[in-house]
Amino acid sequence: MQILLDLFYVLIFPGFLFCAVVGLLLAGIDRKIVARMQKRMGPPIVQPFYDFFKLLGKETIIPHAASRGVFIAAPLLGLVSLVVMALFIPVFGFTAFSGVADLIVILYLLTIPAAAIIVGGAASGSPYAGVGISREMVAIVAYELPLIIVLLTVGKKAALDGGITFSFTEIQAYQAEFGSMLSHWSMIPAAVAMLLVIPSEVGSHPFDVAEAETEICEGPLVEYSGSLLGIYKLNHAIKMFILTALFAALFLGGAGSGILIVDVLLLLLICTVVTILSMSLPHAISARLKVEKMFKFYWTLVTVLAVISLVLVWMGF
Amino acid sequence: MFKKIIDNSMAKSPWIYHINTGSCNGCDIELVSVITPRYDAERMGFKLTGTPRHADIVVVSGPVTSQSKERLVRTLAQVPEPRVIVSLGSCPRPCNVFKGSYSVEGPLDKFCEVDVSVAGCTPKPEAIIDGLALAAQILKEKRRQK
Amino acid sequence: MIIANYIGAVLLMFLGLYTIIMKKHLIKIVMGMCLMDYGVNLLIVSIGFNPGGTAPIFTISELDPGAFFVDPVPQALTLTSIVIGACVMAMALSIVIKIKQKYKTLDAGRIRRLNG
Amino acid sequence: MIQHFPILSIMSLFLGSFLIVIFGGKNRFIRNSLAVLFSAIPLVLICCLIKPILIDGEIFSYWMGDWEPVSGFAIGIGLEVDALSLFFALLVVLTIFLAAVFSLKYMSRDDALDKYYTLFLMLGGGVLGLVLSGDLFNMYIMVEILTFASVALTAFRNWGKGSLEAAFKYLVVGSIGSAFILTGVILIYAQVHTLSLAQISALLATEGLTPATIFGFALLFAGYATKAYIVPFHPVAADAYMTAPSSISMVFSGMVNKAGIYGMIRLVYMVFQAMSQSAMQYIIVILGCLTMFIGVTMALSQHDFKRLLAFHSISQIGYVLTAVGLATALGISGGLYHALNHTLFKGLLFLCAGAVFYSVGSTDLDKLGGLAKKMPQTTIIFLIGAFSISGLPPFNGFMSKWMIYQAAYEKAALEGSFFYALVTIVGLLVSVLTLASFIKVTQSVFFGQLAPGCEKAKEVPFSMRWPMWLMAILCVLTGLFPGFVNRYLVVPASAAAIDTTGYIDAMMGAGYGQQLGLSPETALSLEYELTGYWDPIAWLVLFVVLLAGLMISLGLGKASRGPVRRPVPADPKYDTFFGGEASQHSHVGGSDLFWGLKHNLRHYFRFMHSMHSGVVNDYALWTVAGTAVIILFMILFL
Repeated sequence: MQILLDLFYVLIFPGFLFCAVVGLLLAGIDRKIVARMQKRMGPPIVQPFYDFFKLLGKETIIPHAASRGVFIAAPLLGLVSLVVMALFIPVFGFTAFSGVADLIVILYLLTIPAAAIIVGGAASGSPYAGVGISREMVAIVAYELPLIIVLLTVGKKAALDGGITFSFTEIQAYQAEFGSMLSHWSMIPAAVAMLLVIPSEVGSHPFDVAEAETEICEGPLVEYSGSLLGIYKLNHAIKMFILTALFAALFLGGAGSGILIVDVLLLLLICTVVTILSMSLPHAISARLKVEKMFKFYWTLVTVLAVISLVLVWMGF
Repeated sequence: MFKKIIDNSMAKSPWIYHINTGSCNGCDIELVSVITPRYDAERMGFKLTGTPRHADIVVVSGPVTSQSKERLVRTLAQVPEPRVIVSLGSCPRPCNVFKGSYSVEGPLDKFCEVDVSVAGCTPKPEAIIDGLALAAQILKEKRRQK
Repeated sequence: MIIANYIGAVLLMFLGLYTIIMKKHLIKIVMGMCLMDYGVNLLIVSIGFNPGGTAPIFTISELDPGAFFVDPVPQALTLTSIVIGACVMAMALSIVIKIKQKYKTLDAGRIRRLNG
Repeated sequence: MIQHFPILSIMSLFLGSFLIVIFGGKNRFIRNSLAVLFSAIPLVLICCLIKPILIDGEIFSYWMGDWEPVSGFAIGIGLEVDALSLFFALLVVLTIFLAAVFSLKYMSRDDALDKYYTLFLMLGGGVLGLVLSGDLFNMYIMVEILTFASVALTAFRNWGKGSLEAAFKYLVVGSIGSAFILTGVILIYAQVHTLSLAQISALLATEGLTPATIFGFALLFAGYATKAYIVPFHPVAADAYMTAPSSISMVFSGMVNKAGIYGMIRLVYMVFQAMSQSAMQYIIVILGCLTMFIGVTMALSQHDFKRLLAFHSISQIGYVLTAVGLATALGISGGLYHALNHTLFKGLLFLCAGAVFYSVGSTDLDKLGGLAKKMPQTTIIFLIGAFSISGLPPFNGFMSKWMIYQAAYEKAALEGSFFYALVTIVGLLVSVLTLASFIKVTQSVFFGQLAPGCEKAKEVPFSMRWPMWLMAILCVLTGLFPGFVNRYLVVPASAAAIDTTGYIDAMMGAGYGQQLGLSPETALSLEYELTGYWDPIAWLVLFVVLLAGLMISLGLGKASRGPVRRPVPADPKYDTFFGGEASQHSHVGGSDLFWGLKHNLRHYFRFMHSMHSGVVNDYALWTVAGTAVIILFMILFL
């Protein structure tokens, strides 16, 4: 019975099916909102589903220069780690598997999908992919610094007796008791920093230096086609959900209503709002940054925001 | 059912790769205007991609010059099946005013099977959208026949 | 008297370090290493020295609680250290010879293919 | 019988080296079998000691020639094996054995191999003697032996680029370090008139630290730091690891710098018992952070495979040092765990570099490329090693780094010190940079287009592959079963590191410490509570379930789509997309990667490049200056 329940967790509810559907929907909402902001009609909200299923029906070409095994395994690896992450991130009071992972684990798991893109791109043997993975790696280094600081800030803030915690359960418990993190003014800079980190972690528009289709032919994905490309697109969508849900868990958590369905709907609402704020808005209003500008942006402005929060929290505010 | 979903998705998410084989740039500008807010082809799922590996519809503009012939053939080969080839403007098929030039190898039909031809010098954006929509339907048919 | 030993030992060590750091000639650098070794050896024997003590050579019958002799342990340590020093010198000089054959120079400033 | 095992294992390595001198010159078979035999004996002997020492918690003391202490004074030379010693000894014998096996084929194209194995076994004997010794001067002798052997082995391939100059630099800096150790030993001897570690520890604890002992301690600390190659003593390590044969580089990073770390742990925790002072913690943590940051940033700008790995070695030692310097139970455990992991994955990576060198003949990142198609197994092994060192879960590097971050951040909360919070941030950042530089290697050696000159590359023979596979499997196992490793290896070793009284009593007779007025309880408790969760097994099960599900769904998907076809040669469809041009060799090499990062940090990189000038005088200067700073700091604040 327990095994069946676990399988249900893994494959259906917080796991694969749920986060795939929600992720694709979020991607659709993002595209629609951006289109509306640019006074366009925009594609239907289910457009990412069409894209994904179409890619499943296309031919998959594996070029000569590619290392076949790694080329095929890389997108699957990214997908698996994303689904695993979805199981660890709490939906208010509910977690599928509690007590098996914490903030630092999530931080490292988040690098796996990016590493999957990089390794897959490298394995495809294209020079465009070479440039792309170089940019992707610089992007990772750029956003990882503020992300680390934000997570440590939350870990310090959520501990009750002057200690620290990395556990999601305790972070939720803290927010249930003292109100969500966002209601503490010292955490607001960290929240803003996190909002700025999300688009580059997802690879959304102003920060999609790695997949710049107009300059380097989609970068690491240049040689991917068919279902493998579809899995990458799915990864991209799931990542949107994971990161917005992470934001919700870190900054807008709490006890929730106690009814799972209501909690999930609330989470979806938060995810949508965060998506619009952190991804659609920058996408619609700004052009793609150059990679060195992006690096500078994250290591100066965003890091400073995160550090302000960290210092405030350490001073006891 | 799975198969049917895929078939239907084919027509609703055609991604375009654009090859210029010596065009005067007129058609290219018109193609770009198709995805601007005024005409907004994205509402039908059209999207410009950066690599032939991702493409469903290949849009070829310009008479096929001897310089671009080899590149055209190679790039077309790299597009995964099922694929649809659209000739844009008057140049690719009848070679327009460039016919007979020493450097024109056209027409495009010599190198591949053209599914849709949008005529005009340059074609209006509405015509291009019409042609692309037709191409999307052909894509679905090709998928179904396979 | 013994203080002169200490001063001498420290001077030798610093002279050795100075030579290693400032001199660009490889042979001189090896000489600096030697000097440093000698300084340390001098320090060791000086530490074991008791003014007025006899040599620490006794048979069991001669050994009585009142015997006053220099500490034998540092002398043993010095011997070991000298042997090691000699080995290291031999190794250093043989490497210097090979470097001369290969690089055609003994200038430390030019023997820097591995950098950065 | 079993109490003779430590000395026998040391002696078998030295004996093997002498026997190879005598018998190994003529016959290849005798030489190889002697080398493998005499590196396998210590492995067996040390493994026999696991049960009594690591599990039952005994401490073995062994007086050479039965010269036991007379009226509370250690007059003989002693071996003392506690769990900490045995932990490092296990790393040593494992590394020695695997490196010996790997060498059989890897070195088979060189001549004068009897000298190679002689020096090789001598190096192993030196390190093993160092970690098992209970005598301060004996430790110095072993340091000298290992320095001597490593210098000779660095210069072994003297036809290679720069191996002679690397050996010379190594020798100069190494002998400065050895001279500092010897001076320190003799200064301590002048104060306490004994060389036994246990007795020094007892006497210093009762008499307290005088300026002279602090001076001696600082010299010893700096000397062993030179052997561990922490910043600023590190540039020679990069040169030596790069130019030595790969099997030797593995030995260097697997055990020689661990010997330095062992010496430092032994000194600061046990002999001088200085870790309770916050000044001592600060200097070790600062040195550790500098080491890991400078190491990893230097690695980012390298364009030689082995030199890059060498700088990573330095950087990972920084992690170990930082963790050890935190002086909390979790910190020591994390540090020792990381030392174990570092031996495994760095040995693995050096062996991969060796395999690449064996089949291509170069380790220059700009000349290699696309080897994944020629050497698939090596590629997989390399990826395991690279993911382990970058700390991706569920590999072993993650586990130890995770413990280190928690220890550092907990320490920060415990002391209310913002400094340790910064240490945590630096640690996490360095981990990302590590990933970055391994991406660079992955791209420029194994993936991308096949470089000209690599066409003839073949997979390495089985005798080279199985040590690599063994280490790769160990990497995965130590990552998957951290509870087991912690319980049987790491926690006993960290308990031994702080159990001074037990160590003294085992050597000098029970109750020796109390007679001198030492209190029996240890300074730290080993009970620690993790502030987070991580259960690799649950994760692995999920992973397998998901992967299986995905495979099945992909298989179902195939039915509707037709199979994924194998590439057909000469069909342009399967060529790399070049914007329509014909496929040609256009590989993005290692030094072209990470432009944005390098551009933004160009001043830093330029400064670092000029610091690592390659001139031996400069390196000697960094060594002396670093020592001077350490001495000054300790005299002022200790």
